[in-house]
Amino acid sequence: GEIVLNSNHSDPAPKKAMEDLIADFQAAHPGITVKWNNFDHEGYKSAIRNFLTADAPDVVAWFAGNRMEPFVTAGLFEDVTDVWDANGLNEQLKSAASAMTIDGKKWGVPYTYYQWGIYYRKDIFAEQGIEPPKTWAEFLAACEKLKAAGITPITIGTKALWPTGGWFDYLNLRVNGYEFHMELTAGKVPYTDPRVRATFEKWGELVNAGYFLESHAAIDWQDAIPQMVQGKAAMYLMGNFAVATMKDGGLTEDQIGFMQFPEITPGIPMAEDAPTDTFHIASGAKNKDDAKKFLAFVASPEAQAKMNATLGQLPVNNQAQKPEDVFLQQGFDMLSNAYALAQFYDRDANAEMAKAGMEAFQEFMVKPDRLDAILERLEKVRARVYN
Amino acid sequence: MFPTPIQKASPLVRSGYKVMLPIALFLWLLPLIGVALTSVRPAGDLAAGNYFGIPSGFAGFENYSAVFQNSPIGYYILNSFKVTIPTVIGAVALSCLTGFALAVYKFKSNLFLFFLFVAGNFIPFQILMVPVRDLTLKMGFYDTTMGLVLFHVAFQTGFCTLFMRNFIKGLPFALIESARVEGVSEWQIFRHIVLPLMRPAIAALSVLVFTFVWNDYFWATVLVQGQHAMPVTAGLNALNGQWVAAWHLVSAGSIVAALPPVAMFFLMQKHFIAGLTLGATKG
Amino acid sequence: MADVSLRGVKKQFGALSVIKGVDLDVKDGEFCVFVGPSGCGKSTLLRMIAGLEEISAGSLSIGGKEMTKFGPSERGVAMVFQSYALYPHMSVEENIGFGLKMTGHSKAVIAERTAAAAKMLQLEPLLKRKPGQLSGGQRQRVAIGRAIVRNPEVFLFDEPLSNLDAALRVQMRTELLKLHQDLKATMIYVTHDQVEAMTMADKIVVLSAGQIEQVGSPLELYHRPNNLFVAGFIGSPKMNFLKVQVKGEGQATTVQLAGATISIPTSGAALSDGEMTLGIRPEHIDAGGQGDVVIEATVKLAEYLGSETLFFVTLADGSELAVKADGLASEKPGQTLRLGINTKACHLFDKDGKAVINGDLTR
Amino acid sequence: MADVSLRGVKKQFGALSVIKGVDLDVKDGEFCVFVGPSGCGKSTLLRMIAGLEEISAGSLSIGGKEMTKFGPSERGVAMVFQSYALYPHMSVEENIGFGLKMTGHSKAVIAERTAAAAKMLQLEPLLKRKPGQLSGGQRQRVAIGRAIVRNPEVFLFDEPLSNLDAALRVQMRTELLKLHQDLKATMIYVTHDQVEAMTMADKIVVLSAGQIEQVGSPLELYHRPNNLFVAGFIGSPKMNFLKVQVKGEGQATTVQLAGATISIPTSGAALSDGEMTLGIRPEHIDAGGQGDVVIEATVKLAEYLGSETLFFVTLADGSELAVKADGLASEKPGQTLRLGINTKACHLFDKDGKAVINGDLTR
Amino acid sequence: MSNTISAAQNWKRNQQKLAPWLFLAPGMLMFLIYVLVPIFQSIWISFHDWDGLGAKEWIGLQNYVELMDDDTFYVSLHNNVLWLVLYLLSIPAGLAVALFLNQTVTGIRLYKSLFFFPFVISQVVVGLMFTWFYAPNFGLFSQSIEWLTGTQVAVLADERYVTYAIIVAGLWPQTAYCMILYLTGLNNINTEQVEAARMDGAKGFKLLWYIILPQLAPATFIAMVVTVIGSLRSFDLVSIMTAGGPYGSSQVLSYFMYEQALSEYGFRMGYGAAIAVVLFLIMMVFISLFIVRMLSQERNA
Ligand SMILES: Nc1ncnc2c1ncn2[C@@H]1O[C@H](COP(=O)(O)OP(=O)(O)OP(=O)(O)O)[C@@H](O)[C@H]1O
Ligand SMILES: Nc1ncnc2c1ncn2[C@@H]1O[C@H](COP(=O)(O)OP(=O)(O)OP(=O)(O)O)[C@@H](O)[C@H]1O
Ligand SMILES: [Mg+2]
Ligand SMILES: [Mg+2]
Repeated sequence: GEIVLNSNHSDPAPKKAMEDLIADFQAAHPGITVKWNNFDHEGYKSAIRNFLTADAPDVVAWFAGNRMEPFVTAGLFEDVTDVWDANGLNEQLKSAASAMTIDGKKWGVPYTYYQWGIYYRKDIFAEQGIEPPKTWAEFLAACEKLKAAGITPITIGTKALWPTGGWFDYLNLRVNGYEFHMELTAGKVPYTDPRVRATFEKWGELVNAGYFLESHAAIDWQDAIPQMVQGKAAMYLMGNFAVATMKDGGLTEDQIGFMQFPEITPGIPMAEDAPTDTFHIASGAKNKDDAKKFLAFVASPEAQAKMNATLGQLPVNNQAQKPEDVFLQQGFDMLSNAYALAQFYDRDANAEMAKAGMEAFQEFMVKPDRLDAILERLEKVRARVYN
Repeated sequence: MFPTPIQKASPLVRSGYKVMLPIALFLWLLPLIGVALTSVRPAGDLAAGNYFGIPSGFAGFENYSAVFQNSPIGYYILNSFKVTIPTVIGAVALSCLTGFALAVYKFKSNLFLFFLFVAGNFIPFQILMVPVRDLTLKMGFYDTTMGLVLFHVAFQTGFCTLFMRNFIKGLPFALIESARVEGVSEWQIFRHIVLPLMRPAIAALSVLVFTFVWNDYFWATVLVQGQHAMPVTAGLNALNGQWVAAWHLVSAGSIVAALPPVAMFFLMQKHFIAGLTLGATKG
Repeated sequence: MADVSLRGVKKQFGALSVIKGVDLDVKDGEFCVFVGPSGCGKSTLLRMIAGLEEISAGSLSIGGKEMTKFGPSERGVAMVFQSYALYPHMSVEENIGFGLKMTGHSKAVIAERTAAAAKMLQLEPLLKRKPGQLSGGQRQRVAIGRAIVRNPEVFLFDEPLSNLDAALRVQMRTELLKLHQDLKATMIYVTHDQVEAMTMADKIVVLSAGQIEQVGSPLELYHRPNNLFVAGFIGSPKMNFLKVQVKGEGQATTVQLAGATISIPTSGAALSDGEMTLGIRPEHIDAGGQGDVVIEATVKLAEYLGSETLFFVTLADGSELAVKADGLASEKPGQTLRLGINTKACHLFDKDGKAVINGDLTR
Repeated sequence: MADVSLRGVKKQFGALSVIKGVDLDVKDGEFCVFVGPSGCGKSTLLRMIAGLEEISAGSLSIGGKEMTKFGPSERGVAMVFQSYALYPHMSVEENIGFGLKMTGHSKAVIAERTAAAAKMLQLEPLLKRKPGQLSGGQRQRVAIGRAIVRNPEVFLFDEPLSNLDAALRVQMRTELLKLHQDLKATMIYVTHDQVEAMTMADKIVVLSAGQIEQVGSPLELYHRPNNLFVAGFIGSPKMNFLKVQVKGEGQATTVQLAGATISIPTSGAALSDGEMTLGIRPEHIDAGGQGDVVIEATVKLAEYLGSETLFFVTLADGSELAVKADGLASEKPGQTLRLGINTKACHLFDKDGKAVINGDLTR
Repeated sequence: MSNTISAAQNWKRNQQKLAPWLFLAPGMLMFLIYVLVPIFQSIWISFHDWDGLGAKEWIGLQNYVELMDDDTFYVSLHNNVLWLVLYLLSIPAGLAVALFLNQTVTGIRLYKSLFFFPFVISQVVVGLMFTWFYAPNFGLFSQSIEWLTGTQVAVLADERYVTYAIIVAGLWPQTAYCMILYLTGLNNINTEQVEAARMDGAKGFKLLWYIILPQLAPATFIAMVVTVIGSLRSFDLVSIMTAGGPYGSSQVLSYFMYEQALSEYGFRMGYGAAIAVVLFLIMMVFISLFIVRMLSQERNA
């Protein structure tokens, strides 16, 4: 039969990965053809709502965690627990299992994720005699030293808002721990809680000291990279995809270093951000049987290995072949040892909340003195959204 | 004539004016010139911080071919044409009919209907957004050029009706009466007498609607999501997300997207301005 | 048979009553001209005959057939508009043939009739031109050609010459009259030009405020106006009107004017004594002092036009008169004129403005 | 002193030469009228005097002062435009006072002069109205008021009455003349209406194709036109022109016309024999057969206007003539008329169109 | 005579009554479906809670109540007023440019077209151009500011300047539009009135103020209409240049509504509709003014 697949792989590398994946799947299942509708990355996020209700395809690409929750509660995704059970995925995809589970059922399969962390200019660190910091104190000291040398310690571009989410996630994970972070993003804790304030206070230390790139609100995340390339900035908290852009900008592998976000509150186990991309079956699918075959195929170690090699990301399947890339290997090691994985602020929190939250983070990074007002506003949104 | 013709001024003022003209134009079009320059800049210039100096070389060919090869902009432009051309035809055709009806016949609700069309022109799109999107979804035209065409036709009909009606009102009514006395039916009057005389209005409206619809961004984002139906304005914004920091590509893409309406404007300038300035000069 | 007959025809525009009950018979083949001041309803009446305006009340028949409810295309009338209303995008040929084409005539018939009309109107060399390339007079002819091809029994014209310059107007006037002789069709013609009305009409209809004031031949109206309105409207310069005291005396009635007594034959009309209006045309007063009665007057203003001289004079009792004299008359303002009045040229109107005595030089 | 004097004035629009050298003196207080066919340059000449068009060559002086290079507001002239050019957004009062306001007069002065002008022109009840609420004649008066308040020495009018209807035109004509008498200012007036020119002018300037054809008083132009152009232009219906053979004979010259011989006194003019043009006005031919020479003619067309009858007749040799007769003349087409020609009314023009003999009835 | 009239005759006689409706039908229908009915639907939806997926839930005025308590709403409203007021600057600016260009020298036609150019370009492109123009570090504007004052300003990232910066981008094409309206207006000015004024001694600014401007009133009116409507419709530029940022400080109602109803983080259709209704009501004030004026014109005509 034919399965219709809607996805958001419009950038060149993901597009290539998908083309290969579909070709391989059709080779493995000669009876099945895949009709693939590829969407613009941003547009897809609203498009999915339309096609799921109006003219449902069989398989859709989406994201794990809270991001899939509205579709699950609206009954638009199909329960695929049987696919997990039948293919031993509970074991193989263990690291992402919790992110795919709602009400004890599995609602899709993950096929890729990637690590977040701090990328830095190795050569500059060496020049300034800085060791990659492991603790908050060391981190502050490193920043101070860089700043004194006329280098912006941390580059960032917050125009698209989401890069601020990374900072909040990590600060909150390190200050208050994974459980608190998940409760907060699930709307169970008020933003006026002193623990949230503590997180912001740590952030404020960086902001007030002027460690962030000055006009960050005007630029996109890519625009922040030339600062690093030109040696005007030294560190960048980003997802692994940033490496490619850095290399494009002219940095060599030797110049780029990767480190885990340093510890803040001692003793709190280190959790990481690792956004996971997934495939789901629409509940309105016409060809669910073949769609399940597709999901099973995507979950397989071979398919994941090949796909992620093209994507430059990490396979979720722990049986898959490890990547060769040094940064991915570092990430693989870090994530394998992580206490837990968060999906990212805008995937863990409800969409409305995420929007308000990230706007607030941006505002905080520009006007840290408005913290009280910001937190109150967030709390107002939380109270409304989660009721 | 006001101001006093420069020919009557002193030679000093006259030559001063002639010098001022190009300078003023240069300043006025500075953003555009900047973008045009950037679009032919080698990528290296940007990295080197040479954003608005003299380009180190001419990379127009590379940049523009890169835009077409590495992005679906060609496809977007095709989509834009697929939306724009049927809209122009549809809106102009419908408004010829409505304009004729409102200009030629006396009936009670005539003015009311006319003002309904006029008012429709000025309402904020946002008030239509949710229901129109819903309607388009239900009809299965969501994410198709057809969905955009239908909406644009309906909406532009309002503006075009205003224009057409006033234009036909300006035609000598005796033409129509004369034909009536000759035994010509109402449809024949429309078809054989009024329609041929509306050619200038049709031309003006076509150019105008073409530009409006080509430049539409809002509805393109509301009614279309996927690449396969996305017109170039929305596409350009999507590409802008992709090409961050690649200003030479963004610039080239912008210029490519702007080209068709600009060409249209320069080819049909008279009609374009006639359409825009409708009503601006008479009481 | 294509006589046009209106019975109690009225027209309302909303609350505004524009035609207030018109009875009129235009005979077959007659050339009938509507005149009247601007806004009196000439065009409206014509358009009602054409079917372009609905008839609010009353009835219209053409050629004996009741037409009140018919649309313009069913009445067998043709209309020539003031603006000619030529279709600017069609050639002369197409303009002339358009009506026939739309009403489903065959190509052959169209070609034949167009050719005939073009020949009659000397339009042959112009057939391929567009209206924009024609002179005013040529356009006028095309408009007539368009009317002719349909062989209408009634032609309607609404000020067809008013857009032409004076010389051309005179020429087209003659052409129209010739056309009327050739076609022998009924023609109804609206104009505000007196000379046109006087020279073209078999019958003039004088309208005022939506009503007919008088119907008659041009010279009838000139010499025997029914009332003050018609008397004042026809003729230029206007007839002089003077308030006078009237006294009957046998076969004549005497009028006191600035000391002089004018005795006007009553021709059998019975009239009561008292105040009346005496009317006399400027051209019927002799500035040379020849006439039944002679009155002295002082020149207030003189206009020497070369071909004639117009005197505006004051009588002994202060009343004012216009007098048309020969171009050689050269009296200056302040000088005295001896005015000769021909009693046969005097009109008398009663208090309601009705003519009681129409002095008529032709009788 | 506000005489206007033009010396060798020329105007070029690019390559087009519109005024080709005009010399003209308008005396202080004179009423001077420009006439001429459309496009001959009347408006252009007037606008050059006003300062609205630059003078390409030549010089202009007003009141003896050289004004060629001065701007329109510095020449002490006022102009009334054909469209009146009232400012539609200002009340009558503001319209009239605007010029004073612009030239920095005090409120009191403006109020006073506006009131005076309004009184003179009977505009007082209308002062608060906008031009849109005025009738044609009232607008005309406001336009004049706007000119008056500035106490100009020269008034310029460009066809000021052409937008009015006939009756109003006659009335405004009189008002303008009265104004001229009251103000005693120099007035230069453009019109295409002959009656206006004849009745209003002290001096008529006949222009043709950018050049002056003749300057003179109205009756001078009517009786003694310098050339064919002026003879044909002044007078309506037009002067009859007939090609004739001329032969000198002592104190007179004889002309052969349709078999008859007309002997015209030369009054001392030396003229050679041969073909010439005989001119005689329709009103100078007597349809009753009275005259120095009598010719028989056949009526081709007759227009009975009541006050007069126009005959278009054919002579024995086929030449055509227009004849103006009394309103009672009732000959029908085809009938024969005996035309009496007064030799004193005959004009002779040579091959170049120059008048050689101007028969003049007034002499 | 028979009493029955044939169908053909019947049609012939009544076609003038029926024809307008037949001519109107297709256009009217489209307009009804896509423009008129949706207005009422939107108002209806604004009384509901609806995420576009499930069923609508009637919540009465709650959306409006929430709106009254929403900071972003007030920011948007404030910005809308800014837009409205500042956008009107395009009218005098357009007039100034028009006066500057209203000459007949060689090549002036081309100059006029080139000055008009910005209006022809899509607002998306205008937005991108100005983003580039304003870009910190390298944008022409930032460079000039740095050269002038010594400090950089990232105008699009600064809540103090961002709205002004976007409005400036909007003024660019709008001024061109007003310019063309005025050029046409100037072209159609009654020359005799200007000449009369010159004879009356009016010159320069006085002439402009007392005679020219009043005559340009129709052009000014149209310019007002399109400018006011345009300012309230401002969506494209905000969307392209800042997406309402930084942190919502350049938000305007039209974009706010879109964001609430359709963006990635939104899908609050009811709330969005409520914003749209507010925007619609504001706009209706201006539309009514416009219609009333047009109506009186029609009546006079
Ligand atoms: N469609 C209409 N609606 C209302 N009133 C009208 C209409 N048409 C004409 N009138 C009025 O009817 C009256 C007669 O108009 P009509 O055009 O018949 O006059 P007219 O005698 O032809 O005048 P003119 O010599 O100026 O052409 C006028 O007062 C006019 O204002
Ligand atoms: N601004 C101009 N540019 C070029 N030619 C012009 C201009 N103004 C007038 N003309 C030409 O100059 C000639 C004289 O024009 P003018 O208006 O003076 O004629 P007129 O005698 O007033 O005619 P009318 O009786 O029609 O008003 C015409 O041929 C006209 O076309
Ligand atoms: Mg009329
Ligand atoms: Mg003129």
